[in-house]
Amino acid sequence: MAENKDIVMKCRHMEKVYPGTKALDDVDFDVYRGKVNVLIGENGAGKSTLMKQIAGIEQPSSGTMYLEGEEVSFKNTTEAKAKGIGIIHQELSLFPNLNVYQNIFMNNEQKKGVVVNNAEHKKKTEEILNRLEYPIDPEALVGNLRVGQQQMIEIARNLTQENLKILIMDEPTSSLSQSEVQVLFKIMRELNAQGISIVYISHRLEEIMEIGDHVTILRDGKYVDDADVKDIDVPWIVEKMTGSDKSYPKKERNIDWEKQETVLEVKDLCLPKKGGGWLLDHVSFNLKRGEILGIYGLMGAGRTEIFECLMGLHPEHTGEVYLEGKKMKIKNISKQIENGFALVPEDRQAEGLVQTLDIEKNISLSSLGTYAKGFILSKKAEDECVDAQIKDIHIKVADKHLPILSLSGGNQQKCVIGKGVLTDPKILLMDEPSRGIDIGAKTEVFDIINQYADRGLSIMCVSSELKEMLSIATRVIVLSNGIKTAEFTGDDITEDNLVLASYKGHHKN
Amino acid sequence: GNSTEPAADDAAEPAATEASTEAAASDEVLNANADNKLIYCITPSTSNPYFGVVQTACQEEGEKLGYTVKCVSHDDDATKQSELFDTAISEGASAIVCDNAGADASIEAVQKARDAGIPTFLVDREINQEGIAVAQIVANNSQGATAAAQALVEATGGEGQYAELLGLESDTNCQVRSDAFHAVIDQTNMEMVAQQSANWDQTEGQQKAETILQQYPDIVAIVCGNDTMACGAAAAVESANLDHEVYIIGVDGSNDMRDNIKEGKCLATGLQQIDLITRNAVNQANDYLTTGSTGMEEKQLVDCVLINADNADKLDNFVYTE
Amino acid sequence: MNKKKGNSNLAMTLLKGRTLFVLIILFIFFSVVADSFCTVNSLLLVCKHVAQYGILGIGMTYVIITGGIDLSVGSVVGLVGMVAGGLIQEGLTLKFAGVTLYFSVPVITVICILLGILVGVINGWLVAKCKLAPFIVTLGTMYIGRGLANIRSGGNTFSNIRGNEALGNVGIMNFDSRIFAVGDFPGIPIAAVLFLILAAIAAFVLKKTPFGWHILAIGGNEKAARLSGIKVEKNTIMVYAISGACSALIGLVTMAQIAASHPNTGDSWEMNAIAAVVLGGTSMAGGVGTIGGTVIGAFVIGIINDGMTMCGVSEFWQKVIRGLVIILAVLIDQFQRNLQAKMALQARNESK
Amino acid sequence: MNKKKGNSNLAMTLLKGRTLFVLIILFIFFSVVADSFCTVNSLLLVCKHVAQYGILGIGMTYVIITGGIDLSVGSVVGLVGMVAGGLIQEGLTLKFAGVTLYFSVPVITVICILLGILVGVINGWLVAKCKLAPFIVTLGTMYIGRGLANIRSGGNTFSNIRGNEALGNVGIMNFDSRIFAVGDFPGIPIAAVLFLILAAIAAFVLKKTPFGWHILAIGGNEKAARLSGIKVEKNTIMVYAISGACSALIGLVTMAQIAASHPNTGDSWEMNAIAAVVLGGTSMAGGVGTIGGTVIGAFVIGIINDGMTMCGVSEFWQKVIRGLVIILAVLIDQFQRNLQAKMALQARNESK
Ligand SMILES: Nc1ncnc2c1ncn2[C@@H]1O[C@H](COP(=O)(O)OP(=O)(O)OP(=O)(O)O)[C@@H](O)[C@H]1O
Ligand SMILES: Nc1ncnc2c1ncn2[C@@H]1O[C@H](COP(=O)(O)OP(=O)(O)OP(=O)(O)O)[C@@H](O)[C@H]1O
Ligand SMILES: [Mg+2]
Ligand SMILES: [Mg+2]
Repeated sequence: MAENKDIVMKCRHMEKVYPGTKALDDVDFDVYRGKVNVLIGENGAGKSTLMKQIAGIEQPSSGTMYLEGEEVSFKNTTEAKAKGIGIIHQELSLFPNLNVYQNIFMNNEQKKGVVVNNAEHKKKTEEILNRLEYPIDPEALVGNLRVGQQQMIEIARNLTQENLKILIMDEPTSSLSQSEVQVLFKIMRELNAQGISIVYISHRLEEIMEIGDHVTILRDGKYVDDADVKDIDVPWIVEKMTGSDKSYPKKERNIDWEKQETVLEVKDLCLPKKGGGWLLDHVSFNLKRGEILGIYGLMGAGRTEIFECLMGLHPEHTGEVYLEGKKMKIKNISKQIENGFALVPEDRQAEGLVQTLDIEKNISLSSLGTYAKGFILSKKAEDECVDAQIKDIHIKVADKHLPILSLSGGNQQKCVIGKGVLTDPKILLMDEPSRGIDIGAKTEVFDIINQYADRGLSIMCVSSELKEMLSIATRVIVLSNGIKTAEFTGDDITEDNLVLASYKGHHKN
Repeated sequence: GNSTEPAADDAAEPAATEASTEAAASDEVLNANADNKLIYCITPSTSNPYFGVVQTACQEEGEKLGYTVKCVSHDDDATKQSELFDTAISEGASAIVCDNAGADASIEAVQKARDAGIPTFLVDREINQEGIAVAQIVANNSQGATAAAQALVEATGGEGQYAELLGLESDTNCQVRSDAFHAVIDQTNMEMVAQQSANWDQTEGQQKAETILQQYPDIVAIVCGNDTMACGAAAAVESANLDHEVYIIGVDGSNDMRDNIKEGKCLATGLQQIDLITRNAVNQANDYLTTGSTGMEEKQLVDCVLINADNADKLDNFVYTE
Repeated sequence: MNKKKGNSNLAMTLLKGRTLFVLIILFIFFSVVADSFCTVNSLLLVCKHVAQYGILGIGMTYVIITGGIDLSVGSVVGLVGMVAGGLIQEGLTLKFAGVTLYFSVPVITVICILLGILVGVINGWLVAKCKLAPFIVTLGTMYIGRGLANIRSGGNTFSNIRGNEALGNVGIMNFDSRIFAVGDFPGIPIAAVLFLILAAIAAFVLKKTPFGWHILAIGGNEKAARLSGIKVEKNTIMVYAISGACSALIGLVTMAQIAASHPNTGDSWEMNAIAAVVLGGTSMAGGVGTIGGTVIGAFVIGIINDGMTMCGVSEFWQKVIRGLVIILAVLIDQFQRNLQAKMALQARNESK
Repeated sequence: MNKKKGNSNLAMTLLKGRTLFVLIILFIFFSVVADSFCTVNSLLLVCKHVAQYGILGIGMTYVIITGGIDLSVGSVVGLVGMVAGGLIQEGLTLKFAGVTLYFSVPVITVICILLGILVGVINGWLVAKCKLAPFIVTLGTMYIGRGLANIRSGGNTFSNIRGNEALGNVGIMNFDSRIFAVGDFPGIPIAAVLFLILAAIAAFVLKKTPFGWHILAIGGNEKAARLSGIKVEKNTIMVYAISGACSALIGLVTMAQIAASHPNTGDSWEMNAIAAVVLGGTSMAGGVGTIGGTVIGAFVIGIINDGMTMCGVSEFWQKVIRGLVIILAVLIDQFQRNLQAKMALQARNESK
């Protein structure tokens, strides 16, 4: 760290105290010019907190920041923006009621006199989205877009900023799949070439090895180590992050799936698409007891829709569904939950958490009925279950009566999973369950999932991460453009096979 | 003595209450708190100056006689009135002067005061039961409305179409006045083509009148339940630019109406001598508390004075000076 | 160090009091200014008046917690009064059979509460199933209810509501009786007793039953609640039904208090109820709220009203002061919240 | 196939009309039932009355789009009327100098609009800076405003507002004049003209300027708006100030219409304004809304009111019908939204 010349921004002795936690404790952090600076750490390590100080969203309790050698402090995002710092937030912060170009140019309007220049907005929006190789109608309402698409918009917003010096990306790829990630990496390299520095946060370690230049590791709000990527490998990172050696769990299950009873059978599931065509085009599959069925596909392949159909959120779908051999009519979501389905939704802020309740209630919410004697809740029963769940899936909480938003993103995700598991379902539908969870926690979560599967729970799991698919699924179906293009079991589940199948549907039309 | 002796811990027992009412009708003198020298004056909202006069007259006259006067308003809400009576009772008022919130809905409140040994003097509006208030001094609404209606018939010659603006239909006065108007006007050839409630309100009066004039531009008269609505109607007539005269009458005798009459925009109104009525009530209250009797009947009607262009000058703030 | 901790504990307790703090100040103020204010009789009276806003406020708290609002409560009060008054005074005439039925007071009470629940169910159904904005739905039912209340009697008052022994419909006045009257003590007004019982039940249901937590969750994040398997529609309808039932009860109570039923009774009482709820710290955005807070809020409203009357404040100034107190109380509440958060932070850091 | 497409296009256009549809039905209905309804004069009158709810609705639309509500509009109307009336009739007496100042009408207009803005700024400041709930803040200022309006004159009416040539304060009645009167045509009421101009400006600002975008963004996701660097506080205050200014304008217009200023003017007009806004499709949750919708909503309210008066419907039934129409209109709106989504889906699938 001798050559100061390369450093755009220096943070020294950064501290941030929240009620109950010291999120940052004397952290030093450097941003190298024109490089991808990776910041990693477990959930709750303080990564987002550090970034919020740099982007002016929050003010540090103490510590100093130097931009180009000059001391700076930001009262709000506008001041940070003026100095050329942009941020892609970990939690989506878009305007669901406005359209794509309005979201992208919000507070950065191109004007003709006093009037906003929408023609210009549309043109530029199309340019940017084309650059991201992900065209979306600039007039589309953002609330109607899928999470993945929204993340693209969030990224696109920051690319319109002029005089950008530092771009902070807090888990930008958490709901993107391989191909979108590759495009994003390409753009990151272009930005680097223009001299723009990037701070990159992700829990996908392979990505870091691929794109990162310099790695800084945090643990429990403290600086641990930093190194150039070329000098290190994944196990080194994992060890520094967690203090021990961890990796994806190995599935070692010897069950003859042929003989297992079929829990769920779906035939010719179809769902018409608003924009024309089909979101799901005659998809058929089955699910055995105790099985973990992976669903892989590119962003927008229609994976979330399968879950939503099964939960009764799309009454307009067609097709037949058999539960334990009996044909079922999917009426509405609460009926489906009674039938033994549970969903871990994709967007935890909008669909997973009740922000006004505390941690305990967020975990027990779905299963409150089971703790009631007569009408009255048994505090003891509830406490026991919640405590067990917190321990089981290793949620890092100081006190379970704190507000849910005081948890780090990954720990919030674990609460949502815990809530689903506590309903004691027959079939657990998990949409990107590991979104934003660190490697250690991921291992734990998948361990749990495996345990539940062993006990006879059937699980369907959507994931955009290949490694994850490989390590947990006993069978994988691949969707592409709403069409089921392949189904793999056992050793056929390989990265190449999955990627290949995930493009097939796109070439058809 | 400051302490209050609520004589009515049995107020809940309707039968018992009724019985005590009969018994207490005339012999018992209600002067439990006479020493407190406190008069509670309970009126509708004083955002109508008419009721403002009740309060000021009560205040002036009361203070002249050495009383403290507390003025409060029930906003024409019988429940709130009941609460105000509660408050007056618990504060130990010597007497209550009240312009009530409903002929039926106020009976219970007055009864409560009676049970607590506090005499109530009703002004302006009566209640539908005798024997519980010490005095009910009211303007002769019916006579006032009749006089105004007669003036109208005289002006129109008893010919033509007319419209009526009613007050709040759940108010007793609204019905009494309307009945009196009709008793006179329906004897003639005049024909009512529209009848609408404008809730005693000036803006609503103006808008309703405007709409009615639109539909029946030939009407020769607008009959209004009170002066506020009449002023609204006058504004509507003025801006309608009609080629014939529209006669407007009201009841109350407010200064605004007086001015309108002087300018010829309105025809006549029946002045309710509310100032006089209130002063009478306060004096009778004083007599009653000191001597044990008002020396008058319970029901006292005070006649209205017809105000028209000839005598409008003599009216000021509901006081008519010959 | 220990002393300091004691101090900060005291300060924390004060801060947690929030609106209670305002209530106490108001209480002391009026006790000093109006000497008849702090007597048993006056206080019982205040309780009786508070019960009115309070019971309406209980139903309203539930509704506001789900993120809704119920503007129809005032007109349900009026409508129920007219229906009950009509049933007692005129009975129910079945034209085709040529008979007039008179119901006993318990039956009438049940009918009226059911009527309140019906209005609530309609509100809830329109809000939950048809996804209409609660404000506009209940604004509509407010107009309809008030119109019907007037139509019932053509704008007249029913004053003969004590009933008739012969017809077996006496007893509505019990809603205005007092209990536990011993010697000099005039007894506690039944409305106040009902209020406290209902408040206790409502507070218990909110915090100790699944139903309570479900409505807190619906208010916090409806979509997440739905995905958690909570029956959002059913719960929402229940909540409005509860509010309707509370209003119906107040309809009967006020009718007994004025011993008559007047069609305009309850006009704009919804505003007092809402003010009580919000003063009690319930968030208009939904998801946060307590019944205890509403009770305190109702007392604040009640004490200002009665206190100002006793002080002889003029009608117009009463309006101004009421407005100021409402704003000040929520301002203080907000300020305390911020301070409390700050102090908690400090305490934790010190202990670290 | 082509024919069918034409059909479905027509249906789509009808569906997109939403409340316009309700408006047209009401219009036809009243034209048939009340024969004098569909004449130039009547319609001009309706326009004049609509302008009242409409102009209040414009400010309210902005407020509701940010997710707030402004209950104080009605009392600002009353307060402004009293201040203006007082300034014309009594002037401003400076006791220390021993003089009484009389202002000309343009100056008074400016003073009144500034007063409206001041109330708005106070509302906005409490909402934005102190983070209080808009409902409760504006409820407070509603009481305060109404109280002050009454205190200004002690409850009396200022009826002498035409001014005096000698004092140079004539002209307030221009707010009730008509323009473009030619021959038989009585001219367009100035209120209606003001309404249309303001609506056009407001619609333009909402859709075509950064300020409009920003308030839509604040209503959609306040946190995100803040993170985008939008000055949430400043914009919120502006929005309430606009609403205050609109109310002040209506205060002057109404005062001219009734040729007097009465302290209770504007009582509960906020409800009509809110109803107009919601009927126009603006969401109470914020983030979604158009001025065009509000204009239509104001016309719906205006036409029901005037139409029913012309038909001679009784006061009580008017209330019931108004409530029903409000609920039905939002119900139809919601129904059309759903149907429209469904039809769009179908059309696309067919075309494939
Ligand atoms: N507003 C807040 N109030 C209280 N505690 C907070 C708040 N925000 C964050 N924290 C705490 O600060 C710590 C660091 O959180 P941070 O969001 O920075 O973690 P992170 O490294 O970004 O984790 P993840 O990978 O899960 O996003 C956590 O323990 C979290 O609980
Ligand atoms: N409301 C909508 N209107 C129009 N198109 C939509 C809508 N919702 C989804 N789509 C489209 O449907 C396709 C399937 O999306 P879906 O979200 O199901 O995919 P996914 O595999 O779950 O993706 P992700 O991983 O991003 O959730 C995409 O092409 C998307 O653009
Ligand atoms: Mg984070
Ligand atoms: Mg998905």
